[in-house]
Amino acid sequence: MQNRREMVARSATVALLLAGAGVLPARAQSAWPKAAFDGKSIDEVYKGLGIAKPVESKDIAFTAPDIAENGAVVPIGVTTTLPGVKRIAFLVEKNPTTLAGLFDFTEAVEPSVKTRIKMQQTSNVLAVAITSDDKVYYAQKEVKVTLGGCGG
Amino acid sequence: MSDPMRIRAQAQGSGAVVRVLMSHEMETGQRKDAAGKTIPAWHITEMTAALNGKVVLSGEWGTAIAKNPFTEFVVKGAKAGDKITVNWVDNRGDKRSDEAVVA
Amino acid sequence: MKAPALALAVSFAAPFGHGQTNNAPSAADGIAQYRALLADGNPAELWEAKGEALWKQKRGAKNVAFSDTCDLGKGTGVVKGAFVELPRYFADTRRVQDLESRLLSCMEAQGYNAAEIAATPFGRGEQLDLEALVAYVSAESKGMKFNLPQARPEERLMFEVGKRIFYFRGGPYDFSCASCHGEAGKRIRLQELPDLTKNPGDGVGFAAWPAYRVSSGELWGMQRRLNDCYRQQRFPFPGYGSDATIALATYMGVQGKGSVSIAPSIKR
Amino acid sequence: MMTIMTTTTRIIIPLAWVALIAGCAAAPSAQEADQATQAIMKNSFREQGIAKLDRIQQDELQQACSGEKPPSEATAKRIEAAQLATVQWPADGAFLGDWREGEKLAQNGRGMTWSDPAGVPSGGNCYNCHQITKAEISYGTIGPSLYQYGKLRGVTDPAAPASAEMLKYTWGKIWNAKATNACSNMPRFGHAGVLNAAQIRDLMALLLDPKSPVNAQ
Repeated sequence: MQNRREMVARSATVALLLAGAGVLPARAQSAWPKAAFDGKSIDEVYKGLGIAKPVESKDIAFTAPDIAENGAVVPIGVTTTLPGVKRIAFLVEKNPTTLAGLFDFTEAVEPSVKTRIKMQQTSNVLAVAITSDDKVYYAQKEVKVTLGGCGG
Repeated sequence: MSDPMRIRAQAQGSGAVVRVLMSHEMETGQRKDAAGKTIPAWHITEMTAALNGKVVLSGEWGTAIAKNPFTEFVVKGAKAGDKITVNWVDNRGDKRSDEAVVA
Repeated sequence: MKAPALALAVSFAAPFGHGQTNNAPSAADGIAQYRALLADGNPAELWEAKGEALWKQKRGAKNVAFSDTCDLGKGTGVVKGAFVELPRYFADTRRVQDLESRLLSCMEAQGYNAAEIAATPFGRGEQLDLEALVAYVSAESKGMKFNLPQARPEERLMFEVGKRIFYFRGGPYDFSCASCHGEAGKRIRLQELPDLTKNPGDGVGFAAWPAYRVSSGELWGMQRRLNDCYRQQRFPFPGYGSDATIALATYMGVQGKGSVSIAPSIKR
Repeated sequence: MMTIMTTTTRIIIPLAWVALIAGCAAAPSAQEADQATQAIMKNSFREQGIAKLDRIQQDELQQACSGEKPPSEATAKRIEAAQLATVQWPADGAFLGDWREGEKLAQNGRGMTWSDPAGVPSGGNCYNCHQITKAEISYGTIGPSLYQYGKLRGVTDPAAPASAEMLKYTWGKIWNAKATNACSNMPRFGHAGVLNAAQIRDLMALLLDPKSPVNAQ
């Protein structure tokens, strides 16, 4: 694996190159990517994030329940053995806006995270991993959202 | 003023497992109040976690992160006594910073 | 965050969504899996922390702290073990009281208007502080077994009244508590219903409340739990801390003798 | 046994009872507990929204079915006969409506709580207690499964004379479940005014129309 210094240097170079080429939106390190969060489809989110269409990867272990008793809280988690993952995005295909959240990893943390999302209805949920050399991979799972209680 | 976070950091193997609970409404902006008026979106937009002052993980969140967010991650090389600091800021500009010591 | 039961490595080592077999899991398995994923990281802990601070804080017109003035049955200021012995009889109020009605009495002693707080809708004003306090007090008995006192005649009377109210049918749907909680192995939609006419076991039924409700993102005490049961029963509104709710709690708590409390838990 | 007393002259507050039995080692007598229950029920509830206090004034059936044990067989039979007499049969003899509307009603658990506004039609609450279609996996088990209800009972043509008895039985069950089972857990949907005749027709279609997913799948 690359050491941290190399990786930072490389990703900075790549980012500069891409920004110069107008491929990457001028996204400051901590700026909230509005275009991606406004996206109403998976493709719009990819466009908003400035990433290519990802390929499915068996090296992303994506944890989500088969059935959620309540769409208000759906526990999900991801961990990956892919090298150099700098960012993981969670997308819910059938939510009003598709992108739920992003996590950015440094070399000081494992490329794994657990969070909880809201789902309006039964949908595919995607974990998209972006590596420091801007390769994109994903894993997905369908989560059924049910009505758990009296319904009143 | 927002309520404090609950941060638990536990040394395990060669690192530390960090679990964070934040107190936040995470209002979607999709709901309507009793009078039929849309309740505006109100959500954490960014969070960061730092080990001994150095940011190790950050997140950018939308309205679909659940209310009272829970986050869990693993910090490599962290040991008992190290300091974990978590920050968040929301779309109204409210912010909060709390810390815990790795146990 | 007490008792950290860390299992991150284990749970990540066996992800549900990866390398799964094609055997479609049953709905019940799916729900069990969902709950297991939620169990770790219960936002109720946010309420516990707030409640602990409130317990120790000097408040009200009298400017006194519960830690110096409030007796939950185990002595002034004692929290540990109090929850699993409530409701019980209190000589100073000459009433059998559950946790929430007792906390109201303690707030009255601080100079608050208890009737006003009891009439405040859930999730507003001082009711928010009560939620935090019930989370804290119940958490201090986590893992302990329910053992409600029944030595006094007042306590036995409340048990008998609670049993009668449990079976009391009314409203346009003819429902009683027993309509849903009178038989084992039943469910509403996918929600299993504990049989509360018997001891439903550790961490089930009475031993699972207060709880963080993910559906509303709020902390519900037993008072709110019972209130919403009565709403769904299409009954009129049971008063906060009313004797009917305390009698029901006494009935359920005595039936659940010996079960381990997991409160505050996390619920759908 | 547990009617709410409408006169206040004999209300004895529980504290007074406690005083009477204090010091006595035995459990309270059934009579003491019954009287304390009446007083406590009366003092503990208030009206809210559309849920008025008359809802805890029990009718004879509710009273008879509020024990730990069911009423005697004779009482049950008497109640069932009285309840059967309340069933209003469809005036035009049309038992079946639209199963699609019936499915919506079966899914809908709203209505008649203190948080429901007045005048809004109630749902049928059916999935809370019954399996109905195969597609809906979130169903309750307090009542029996109704999947393939009509098919299993041989209703292939609801208009055929052979189907008449089953149609009538099912209508009666929905209108007033207590007509066939005095202390049934099921509400008396028609009798209590929870559902109207048109809604019950739609539920009937969901259960008995051969084209309904209940029978077709």
